[in-house]
Amino acid sequence: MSVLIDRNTRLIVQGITGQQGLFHTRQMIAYGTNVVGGVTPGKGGQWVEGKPVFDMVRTARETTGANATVIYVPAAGAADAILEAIDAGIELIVAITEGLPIADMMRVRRVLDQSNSRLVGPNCPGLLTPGQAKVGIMPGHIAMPGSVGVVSRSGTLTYEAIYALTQRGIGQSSCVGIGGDPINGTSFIDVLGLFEDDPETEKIVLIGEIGGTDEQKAAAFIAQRMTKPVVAFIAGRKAPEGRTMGHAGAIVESGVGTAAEKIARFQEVGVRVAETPDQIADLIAR
Amino acid sequence: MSVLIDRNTRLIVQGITGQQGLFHTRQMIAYGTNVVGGVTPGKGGQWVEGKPVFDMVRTARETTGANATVIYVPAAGAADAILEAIDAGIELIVAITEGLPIADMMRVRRVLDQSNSRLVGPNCPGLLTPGQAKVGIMPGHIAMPGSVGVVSRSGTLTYEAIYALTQRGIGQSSCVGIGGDPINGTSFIDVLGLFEDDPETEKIVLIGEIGGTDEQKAAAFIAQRMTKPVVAFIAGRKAPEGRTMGHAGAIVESGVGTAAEKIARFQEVGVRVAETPDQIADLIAR
Amino acid sequence: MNLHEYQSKFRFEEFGIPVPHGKVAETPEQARLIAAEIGGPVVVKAQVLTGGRGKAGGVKLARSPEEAEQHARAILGMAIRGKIVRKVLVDPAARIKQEIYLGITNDRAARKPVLICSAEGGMDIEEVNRTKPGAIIREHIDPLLGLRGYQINALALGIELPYALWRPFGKIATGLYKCYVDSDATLCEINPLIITENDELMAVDGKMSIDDNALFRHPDLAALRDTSAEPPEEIQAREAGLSYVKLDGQIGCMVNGAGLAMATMDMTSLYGEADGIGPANFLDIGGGADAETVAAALRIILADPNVKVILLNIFGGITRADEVARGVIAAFTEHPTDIPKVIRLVGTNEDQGRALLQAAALPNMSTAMTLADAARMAVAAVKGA
Amino acid sequence: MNLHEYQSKFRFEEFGIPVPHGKVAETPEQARLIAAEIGGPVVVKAQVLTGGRGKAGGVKLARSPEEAEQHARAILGMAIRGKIVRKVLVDPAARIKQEIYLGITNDRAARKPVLICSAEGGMDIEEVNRTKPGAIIREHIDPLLGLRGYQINALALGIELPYALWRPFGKIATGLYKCYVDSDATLCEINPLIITENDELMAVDGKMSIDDNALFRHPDLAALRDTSAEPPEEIQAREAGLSYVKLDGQIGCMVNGAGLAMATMDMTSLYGEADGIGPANFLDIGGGADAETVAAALRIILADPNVKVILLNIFGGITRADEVARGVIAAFTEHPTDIPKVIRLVGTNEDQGRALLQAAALPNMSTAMTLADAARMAVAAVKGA
Repeated sequence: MSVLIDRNTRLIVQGITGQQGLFHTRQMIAYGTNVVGGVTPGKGGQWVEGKPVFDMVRTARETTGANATVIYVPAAGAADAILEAIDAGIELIVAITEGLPIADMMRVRRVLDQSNSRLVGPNCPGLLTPGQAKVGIMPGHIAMPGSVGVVSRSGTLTYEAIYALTQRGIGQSSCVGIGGDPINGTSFIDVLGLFEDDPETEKIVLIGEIGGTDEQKAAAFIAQRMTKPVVAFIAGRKAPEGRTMGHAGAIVESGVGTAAEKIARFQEVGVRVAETPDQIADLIAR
Repeated sequence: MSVLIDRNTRLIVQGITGQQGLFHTRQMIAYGTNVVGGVTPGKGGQWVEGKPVFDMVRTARETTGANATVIYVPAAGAADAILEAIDAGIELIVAITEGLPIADMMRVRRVLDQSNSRLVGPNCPGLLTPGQAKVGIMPGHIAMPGSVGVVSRSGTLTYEAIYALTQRGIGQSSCVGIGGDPINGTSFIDVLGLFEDDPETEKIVLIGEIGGTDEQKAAAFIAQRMTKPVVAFIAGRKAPEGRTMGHAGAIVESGVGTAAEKIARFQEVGVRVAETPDQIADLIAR
Repeated sequence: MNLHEYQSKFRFEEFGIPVPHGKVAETPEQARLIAAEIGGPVVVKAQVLTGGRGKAGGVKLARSPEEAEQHARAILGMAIRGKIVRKVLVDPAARIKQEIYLGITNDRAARKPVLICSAEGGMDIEEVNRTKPGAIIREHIDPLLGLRGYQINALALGIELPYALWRPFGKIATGLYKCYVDSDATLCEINPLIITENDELMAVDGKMSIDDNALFRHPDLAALRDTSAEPPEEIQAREAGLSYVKLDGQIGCMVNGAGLAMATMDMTSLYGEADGIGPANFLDIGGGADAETVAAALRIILADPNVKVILLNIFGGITRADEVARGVIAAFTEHPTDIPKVIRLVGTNEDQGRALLQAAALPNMSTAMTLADAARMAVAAVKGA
Repeated sequence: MNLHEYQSKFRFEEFGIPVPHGKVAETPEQARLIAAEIGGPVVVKAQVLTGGRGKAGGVKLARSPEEAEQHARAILGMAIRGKIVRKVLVDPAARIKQEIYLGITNDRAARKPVLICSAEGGMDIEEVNRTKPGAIIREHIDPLLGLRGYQINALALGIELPYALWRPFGKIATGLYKCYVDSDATLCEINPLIITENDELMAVDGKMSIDDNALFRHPDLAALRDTSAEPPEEIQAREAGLSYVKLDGQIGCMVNGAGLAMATMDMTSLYGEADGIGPANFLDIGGGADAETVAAALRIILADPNVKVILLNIFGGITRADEVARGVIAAFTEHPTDIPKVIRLVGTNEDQGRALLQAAALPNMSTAMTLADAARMAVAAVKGA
């Protein structure tokens, strides 16, 4: 068991012929991920790493029966790539691309909410179910199969946590990077719910950051719904006061989002909060 | 019993202080409709015919508990009025206004499809449940309570049919004018389904026109779902060939929509089709 | 409202669509000067709001300014499907490698705009639809989301467009959709969109229809209306806010509501057919017509010399019967006539309406209670006239 | 990216929002000439990308051109919150009856733009939010549907705007939203939007922030960037595509990923705090950084005289460890230095990366396997330096 992806996931790669897309397609295949094809408009009919390339997600899905896609296209075209995947009815969309304009993501999110697709990201490292499949850019060799679910807003910090767990011999059920953008497809709550329902996941690591209110919502959700223990880490305790977007922004955000506030909320609901990334593994091991 | 409206309907009037809005508010109240208030931006706080006027649908609904609205605002503002009613969560929206730009209605329809509201119209005469309530502009005194459901794309032609039924002593359960615009909120099929499920409706009159494919879809629906007898009338048998919108339009419409075609489809599924409006009542009486 | 080819193409150009840089001539001499300015072969094209222009000889290639003048002389004043040609467009002739069709219209069943594309451009797209439906590619557009890049790719793939042309094709499709939205169009059509011998795309012919209901927010487009080939009664009717179609019969019909007007037409045809009697027109005075509108409608009907009898069929809903009665009285007071009038007035305020008509005591007026009666009386009155 | 007041207001005007017709001066003399041209009282306003301008004396009323010149002389060159004033805006002084606040920003929790309005304009809206939250009206906008008329009515009602001003207010709100969308803004703010003594609305102060991620499609807005008051290392960092914030400590940090960079900052603070040691900067080299980007990052760190130790913390995901190693080697080959370097390199291609670093044998380099070790080693190196 695992969440979101496993060895039965049939993955296509949007942007498969680009530099990043190609590099990570090789890495994903090498890890054992069932990559069934790729999409690059205008390059349909080519073959990459033994996989067929299509011009459109629609045809790729029809031909390969893909149920997941990973997006490596540049920021300017990423929103369109996500919308194309939604339109083609792909169930799981993982967008690695960073730097999407926020206006694009507001529109994408609006469409997503009325669809049957799940988006993970953008600006995320993707998903890893150790020993089964990886979708995205996580370095697979730092993970090992086990029963800890990892969910994170940060990319590289996720690897820290996985690495530390693995070094202590603690395996992971699935690792989910939800991305750090202000508007994304999948929230902490969504993934916590999946882990709660996944019989193979016993404990959960949640890695948050300053800014926004996703961690606070996660704390409320944990109090209400979660039976499995959660260990959290929040990056940015020592961050200098950020440059605000302006006054209206400050009102909307209502001054929330400091590390101290998020840590306090987690502690209030019984979540143990690590002081350093290394401690995450210590707290899980206890 | 009845469909869509009855004596418990709590109606507000959007555009209540306009000439048409005011005239028909009086008519609706005189008929016994439970008008609970009206909306005209900038005129909140006034009273019209003993009913409070609000600046916004949102506040009107909160204050009066309205569950239906009828819209008399001019075409330029009608789409906004419908969207406002959807946004305020009004269950039943009846838009009398004619001449809405088709682009506005495409957007409205898109929003409507994701809402919990039903729109009847635009460019329709509204609804009449004889002896209980009228919403819109139908002349109430031509109708009488009974068991024939009337649904029509045409305004005044609906009155013809009701008038003829009443003159023969045949009463109506509810009369629904769905409007003749190319894109509207409620179709023949929607209303046929409501009549089929309404225990008080025993027979149904359907009045169609040339153009579009709504009647053909209704015929298919009748064949599949309806147990109650339906009598139809189609206006425009002798219409000269319409001026087409252009070639692409002709492809989309695929040459469908002649009176002959619609009549044939109805007859194929056992619907009796009247040759003249007067015959409608004859066929119902049989 | 339909735009001329030249109006459509000039507007397309505002949205970044490449078009030939031609000009409009109203005289043969102007055509010669434009051809000389362009240099090289030109096409002289009748500007007329109807189809079948090519078959009627309204489109001619000219190799010299003199030839352009000759063609313009032949084409100007020509009648194509009853419409007189008053302008020609003189375009530089394009060297065509392939002809594509690209159009946007509303799909009322899908309730969305639809982009239609075909590699079989240049010919009648309805014909293509009949004979090779597979050659037509459709992409429905979410009106809230607009045309997306991947949809353009789908069209380009569908017509097997060379990849090198995807980018310019995408700009044209995007421009056409923006033109469609910004113009409140019901049709924007490029036929043909050509691939030139230099592998460039160009909109060689264009057509636009604008939603009449949206013209209020497009005064610039409303000003483009060409009424020179329209019957004057139709212009009058539109200006008075009436929906009017001229027919061949003798019974001048004035009805409120399109459905009732059609039924009235159907009924007079039904009862009169055997005697060659029928409606002289379709005339819908609309939902909220007041006395002035009704008077305008009567003036238009009375201007038709074929009309032997007038049939007024009003079922009062939003139009109150007393208002209609006042309009009828005002119109007949303005244009007194002995022509037989059959009036049927029911619905809201019908009693007041009938009382007003009775009091006015118009000559040769009879009243009916049902549409069937009214139609029969009108047919009988034509026979008796 | 933030725009100056004058840039924001000039852009607002393009979207039909009435603004005072002022001009920008870079010298006191220019200010005098502009004031003379305007005639009557003017306001001289420091153009600087920070708040607190009024309290710092950066906004002054002048009754004559001479007074305007004097004020400009005082304001130009002034430092406001560390930013030097290089331009003033000279605006005609408005006669104010009421001050309103009107702004649009993104509500990330709601995932929608939100229009914010308050009758308590002219003052700090955050202050209003704290003290009188009820005085703030919010309307969320569906990004696919845009701002609707009834939402504007809701704002006008909420601030009890006189009905006569609803129409012009609606035009301003619509224009502001269009400006927001067309500019890919994250903030468009009018504060105050005034009602003049003649009962007209006017945007007297304005502020815009543009989404940096969307600047690629707005070259006109990108060109408005004013870097005159920015630290040069931040300009360099931005041009190299790096996210960089200068801090007070001694450990120059180069990290991939914002979260890891923050954690690295947190850890060096944690271990160094007791000895007054901490990070010299926040520096995220981003997801796909190549050798060139890494070299640029190192140059920026080395330019900071406070830096005693460099801490590289790279966890290879999309950035491959061998690429990073090449970048590090290239940068230190370009700028050879004896400064202690603590390097932690794990993740994708980590073995190749470490092999390259070993082969390069950089002076004074040590490597760590965990972040904790790396932070401790960096702190120790500062103490030993």
